[in-house]
Amino acid sequence: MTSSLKISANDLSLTFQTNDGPVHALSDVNLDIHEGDFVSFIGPSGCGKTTFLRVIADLEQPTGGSITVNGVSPQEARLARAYGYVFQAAGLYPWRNIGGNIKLPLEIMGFSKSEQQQRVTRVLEMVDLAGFENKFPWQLSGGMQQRASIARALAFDADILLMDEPFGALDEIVRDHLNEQLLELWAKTNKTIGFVTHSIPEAVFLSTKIVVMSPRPGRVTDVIDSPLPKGRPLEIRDTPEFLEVAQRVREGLRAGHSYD
Amino acid sequence: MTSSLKISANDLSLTFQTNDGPVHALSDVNLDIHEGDFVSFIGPSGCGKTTFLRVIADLEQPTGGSITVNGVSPQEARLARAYGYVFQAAGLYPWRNIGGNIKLPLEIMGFSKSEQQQRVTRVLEMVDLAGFENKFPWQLSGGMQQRASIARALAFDADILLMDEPFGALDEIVRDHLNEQLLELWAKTNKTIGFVTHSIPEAVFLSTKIVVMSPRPGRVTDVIDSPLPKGRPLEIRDTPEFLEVAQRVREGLRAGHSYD
Amino acid sequence: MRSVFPVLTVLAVIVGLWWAAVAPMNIRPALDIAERSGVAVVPEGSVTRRDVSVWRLMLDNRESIAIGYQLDRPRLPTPSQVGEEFWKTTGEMVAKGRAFSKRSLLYHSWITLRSTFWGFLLGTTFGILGAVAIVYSRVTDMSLMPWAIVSQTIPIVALAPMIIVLSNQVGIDGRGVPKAIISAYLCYFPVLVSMVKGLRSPTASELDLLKTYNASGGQSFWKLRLPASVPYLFAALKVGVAAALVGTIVGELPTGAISGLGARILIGDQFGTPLAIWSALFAAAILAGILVTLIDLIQRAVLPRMGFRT
Amino acid sequence: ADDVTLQLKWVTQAQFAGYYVALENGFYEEEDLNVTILPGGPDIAPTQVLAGGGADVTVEWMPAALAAREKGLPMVNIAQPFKSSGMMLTCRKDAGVESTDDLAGKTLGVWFFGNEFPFLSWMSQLGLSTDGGEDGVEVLKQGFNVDPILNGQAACVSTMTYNEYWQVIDAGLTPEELTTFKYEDQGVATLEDGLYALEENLADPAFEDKMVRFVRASMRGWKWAEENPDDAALIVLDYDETGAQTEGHQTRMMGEIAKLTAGSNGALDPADYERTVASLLAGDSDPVITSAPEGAWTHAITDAALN
Amino acid sequence: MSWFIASLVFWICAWLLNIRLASSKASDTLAVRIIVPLLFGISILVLWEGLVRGFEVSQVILPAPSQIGATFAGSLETLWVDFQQTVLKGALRGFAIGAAAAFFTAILIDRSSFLTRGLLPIGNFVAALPIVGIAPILVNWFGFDWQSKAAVVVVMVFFPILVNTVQGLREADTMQRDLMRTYAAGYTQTLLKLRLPAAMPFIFNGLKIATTLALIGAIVAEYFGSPIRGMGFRISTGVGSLSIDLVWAEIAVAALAGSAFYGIVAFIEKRVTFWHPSQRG
Ligand SMILES: Nc1ncnc2c1ncn2[C@@H]1O[C@H](COP(=O)(O)OP(=O)(O)OP(=O)(O)O)[C@@H](O)[C@H]1O
Ligand SMILES: Nc1ncnc2c1ncn2[C@@H]1O[C@H](COP(=O)(O)OP(=O)(O)OP(=O)(O)O)[C@@H](O)[C@H]1O
Ligand SMILES: Cc1ncc(C[n+]2csc(CCO)c2C)c(N)n1
Ligand SMILES: [Mg+2]
Ligand SMILES: [Mg+2]
Repeated sequence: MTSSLKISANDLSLTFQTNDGPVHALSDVNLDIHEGDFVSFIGPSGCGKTTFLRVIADLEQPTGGSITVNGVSPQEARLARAYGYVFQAAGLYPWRNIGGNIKLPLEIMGFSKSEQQQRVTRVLEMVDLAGFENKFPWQLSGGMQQRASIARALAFDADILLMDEPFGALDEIVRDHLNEQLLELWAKTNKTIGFVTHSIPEAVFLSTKIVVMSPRPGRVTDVIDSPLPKGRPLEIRDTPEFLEVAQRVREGLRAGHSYD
Repeated sequence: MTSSLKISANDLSLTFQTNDGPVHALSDVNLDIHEGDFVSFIGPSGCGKTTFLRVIADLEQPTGGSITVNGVSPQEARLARAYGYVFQAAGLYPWRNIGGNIKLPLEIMGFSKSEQQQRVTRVLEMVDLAGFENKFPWQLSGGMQQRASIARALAFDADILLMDEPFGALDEIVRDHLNEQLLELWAKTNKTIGFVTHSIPEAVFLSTKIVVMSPRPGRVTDVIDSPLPKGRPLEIRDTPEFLEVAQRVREGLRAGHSYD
Repeated sequence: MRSVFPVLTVLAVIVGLWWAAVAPMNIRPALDIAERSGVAVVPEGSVTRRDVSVWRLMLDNRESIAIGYQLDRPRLPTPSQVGEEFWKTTGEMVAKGRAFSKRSLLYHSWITLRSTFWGFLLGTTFGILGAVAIVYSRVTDMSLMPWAIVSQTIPIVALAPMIIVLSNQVGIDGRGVPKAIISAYLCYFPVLVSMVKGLRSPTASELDLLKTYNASGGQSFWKLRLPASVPYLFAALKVGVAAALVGTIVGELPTGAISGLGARILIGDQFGTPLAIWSALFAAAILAGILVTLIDLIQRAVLPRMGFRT
Repeated sequence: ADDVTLQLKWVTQAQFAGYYVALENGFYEEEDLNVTILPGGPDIAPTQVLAGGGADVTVEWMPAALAAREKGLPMVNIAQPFKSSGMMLTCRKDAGVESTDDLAGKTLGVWFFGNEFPFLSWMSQLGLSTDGGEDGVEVLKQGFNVDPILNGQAACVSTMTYNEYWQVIDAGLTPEELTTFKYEDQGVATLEDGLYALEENLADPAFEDKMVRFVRASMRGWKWAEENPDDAALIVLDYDETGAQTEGHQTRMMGEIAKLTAGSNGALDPADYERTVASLLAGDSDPVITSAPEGAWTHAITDAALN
Repeated sequence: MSWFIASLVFWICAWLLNIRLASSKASDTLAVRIIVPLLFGISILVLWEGLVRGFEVSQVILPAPSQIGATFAGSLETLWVDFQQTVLKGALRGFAIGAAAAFFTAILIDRSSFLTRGLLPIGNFVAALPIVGIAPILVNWFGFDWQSKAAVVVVMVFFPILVNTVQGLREADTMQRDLMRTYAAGYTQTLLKLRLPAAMPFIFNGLKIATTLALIGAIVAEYFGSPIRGMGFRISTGVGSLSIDLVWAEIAVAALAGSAFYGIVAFIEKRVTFWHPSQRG
């Protein structure tokens, strides 16, 4: 953990004003994320995972505390195009083919046509979708769509990748496969990744740091630095180290959970 | 396994005729399910899990082989109201409140008003939803909706409970909790349960029998009788027996899986 | 495709019912004619017959029923009479090389079509611009939307004569412009409603995605909102073009239009030539069919090319 | 050439033959006028078009013009090509109408839109209420055709001698089966089809001069039409854009119209005017106009045009 | 001219006020939701008044709102008679008959997939036709009184409601239907407990479209013959006798009646389809 500080939240709070009164989506969150970290956020529904990611990406304004990204405010970081954001559903535009979808951010950021094409080819290879450039999203399976959406986030050189339950809708086998690919990609690019998930094994398998959150009000209840090595075969999930981390996460979760 | 035969499929096949040619959703499936069994169906997307459950419930007509339920045809069993079916999405009618939704089958089957009320109260308690009778579905969380939908299937005395990925949309913690409740319920009522899932731990945790399926054409590749005892605390999932069964399921799955 | 047979069957049944209905509908004038030509009719006298049911009349005067199928001014013409009249004012005109003579329905359809086109263009333009304003400005949304609904409850026919006079006042003569205005008035609303829906159809996360790219307002309009609204646009255009046609014809009724299908209906009424009304109605129906089909064809060509599944 | 726009009261038909003849035969051109004829229609109010500036001069019936004048629109009669009225009420004998005494309790079809005034004053002179009931008459707003009398919805309908009456005949009813009440015969005739312009426009000498030339050419047209009814009918037919008029119809209509224009050289007969005003003022309860109008006509144009 | 400028100033001020209201914190309250459009409407009226007075537009061409208001207040009796004739007798009865006929036809058609496939395209097509054109024919058939107006309205509202209802009845998704099947529910039970409730949003969509059509149909039909009362009668003859202010008063009645009718249907819709996402927002 000698790498530089990427994201730093200090006593961060966010309260939504709703008709039924205020909702404390985040309260007093303190968290440091370093360059190259793979941070998973896990916690029951409504604990503020999405909200926290959105605050990082300047899609939501905190109501208390402070947060810096790359040493500046989230807004400045967004204007500097620091973020690649992957939403739960692939969120590809149906009227653009896969290539067009990946070009979208590139067009907006004013890359030249030839540069756009180069990058599309490169990232499609990266996510194993070479040859699908001219297909439309609905012609692809859910897993492939999700990979295309990751490719879109990779196409420009955002150095922070934020992923909000990107694999939530996929079945376990496809998910395993994408998890492996994601780790590979992360190893290749050394991006900083923030990753929301509901699945304990997924969180443990992927992350260098697991943030366990709990709702009402949304807060961080545990931050677990994973002792697992960087290179991780799927089989690592049957090792005692893995199970131990998983157990700790599960306990953290159970503690903060309520049923209604 | 001294109990009587509930469902028996012999060389069961089902082929859908589509515009792109025939789809063999099920081919030569042989399976016996006994009274009081808890059978999980697991397998990659498109392997025919849903189709099989639908054939049992007479929602789909097989194109080959034979199947009997309670010794008669699925249609006769359906007309005798043998099934409680729980769909993947809760599928509650939004224009009825929770009580109304649970009363739906009771109204159709001609229960008296007072009997209806009694049963609603009883099943709501069973699934931990007492007090929510007058709420509308959209006012409840996903987990609560799913429980209401289970309550609906329990309200009349169907002796076969068919559940198609009932917990697919829920987070792991809620899922664990519902799994425990489902086991309790099963123990109390001794119903025969058919249960589709994508999650290996879930399948292993719940079932007395795990049916592993594989696609193109949909067929049963493995039937695993679980050695686990009937009473199962959550912790059982960390025992070697559990992991062993899980490993066998995983291998069965991996063998039948393809990626595109 | 699989509904071709049912549709044809239903059409055949409708034509059959229509043909059968001619007898009771026309029995009274038929008996009047028979009586005048000296045939014995039970009961006698057109006024006494008014109290007798048509079924009774048909039973008692079976041999005169046939006359009802050949009336010059039928209350209900037979399908073949309408077809004949339609052919006389279209196909036969073309054959004579007078397709665009004033007696040809093609000419009148063309007049109506022209106003419909301008009304449609005006209406969709306003509808789309209005929708953009409503989607992008909250004040416009709050102040305009309720009035858009109220506007559709105003009987436009009432305004038609005044629209003519007012456009005269500002120096526009001719009936074309007022007709197009009325047509646009009926056309803009469905377009507006549908486009508001369409422009608002992008999900919050689709919009957020662009925000993370720091996209400008214009970029998010052209790259997201507009393409996302295209399927809604086509749905709107189909309703809109039908509404524009209704508008033109309604506009031709009370504005004393002298040409166009609406005028034909009106004149047919004034001169007591029901066949002219019926054939104009058929021409209007065919025109509506062509217009809607045309948009449907464009939609079928455009949407898949844009990646939408239809 | 000076532009003149003429608004007709109704669709292109022989009723307006004079104007079309003048246009076709170049009489307007000879007067250095460039005339546009706007056909009317069921919902075109010539008065309103005049008020809106859509026309310089309009063909209108005097009751409507006087009523408009009372509403504050200063219309002035500048010429009166029609001497007599063609209005009548056509009734079926088999519905029990033989004389005006039989009208009570019957249903009558009447034209509105400014054309109802002669009827209303006639009824009030007969002492018949128009609100229905035993001793009143039930009034229908007649549409644009004579169907109500044909299918028995009304005992009588309004007709013009030159148009709708013949539609009734064409539909198969014979004159013997019908009772007709001509407004002329009933003594309630009002002036029809005069030319009207706005007072303020007439104050302008240039406009006045234009009108003089217009009226002169129009009257030439009318006289030509009276002498050549068949040719006039064909000219009208040429200008009919609806394509719905037929030669037989128009020739017959021209013949009837000629009877109505025959007595007029274009100048308004003040006696006719007085009779019209008296008739309109006559209603006891609800007269069409409340006081005798001032300055509703002028001889200035016809004097200049015809001498 | 100063009238016009003053009204323009008023209009701009109202607009600025609306901008403030719409972006204020209270912008979601019911009061603001009513005030903003109301203010907008009033400012249009003021602009109209200013325009008419400023440019001295003749009252036989465009009367000022104030004058229309005065005429309205002065002719309440006439307006009431016309309202009864056109709205209560013609439009509402036609609407009720047409809606009921369409509804039951839809249920009949729905039982046979052959009929559905045969009639639905035709229904869709007819719904797009300029049906007002048949008004003269129906006046000829059904006489001059309200019956012919109601008949026009019946035909006009029939197809939109039919098409929407048939589509709505198909709306219940497979899962919801399968559920009924597992209960071995009969046709009527499925219809009453599943398909009709699921169809309600569609049915109301059709009803809402039909409300505006009903009024237009009843009024247009009066152009082709009517007794001497009714809104269409008054409007069509009012222009001829230059009672433009009365015409506008009738237009105001039509707009009020139409909006009220629409509002009532929308209100019932809200109560019946309270569960639908579009109503929950
Ligand atoms: N725009 C908003 N307005 C009001 N409340 C909101 C808003 N967005 C989120 N919330 C509330 O804030 C809390 C945290 O929401 P958030 O979406 O961050 O949860 P989450 O952890 O992502 O949950 P999930 O796992 O269901 O996605 C929830 O109670 C939610 O209802
Ligand atoms: N009604 C249908 N018509 C045609 N093909 C169908 C139909 N229903 C299912 N299929 C096909 O049959 C196969 C089996 O489908 P089924 O829904 O049973 O799979 P599944 O195992 O439930 O998958 P999943 O996990 O995605 O729910 C698939 O290839 C599917 O596309
Ligand atoms: C709605 C309607 N209003 C008035 C007339 C009367 N009208 C004006 S000019 C003219 C002469 C031509 O027939 C007639 C009859 C009508 N026919 N229809
Ligand atoms: Mg979330
Ligand atoms: Mg399935």
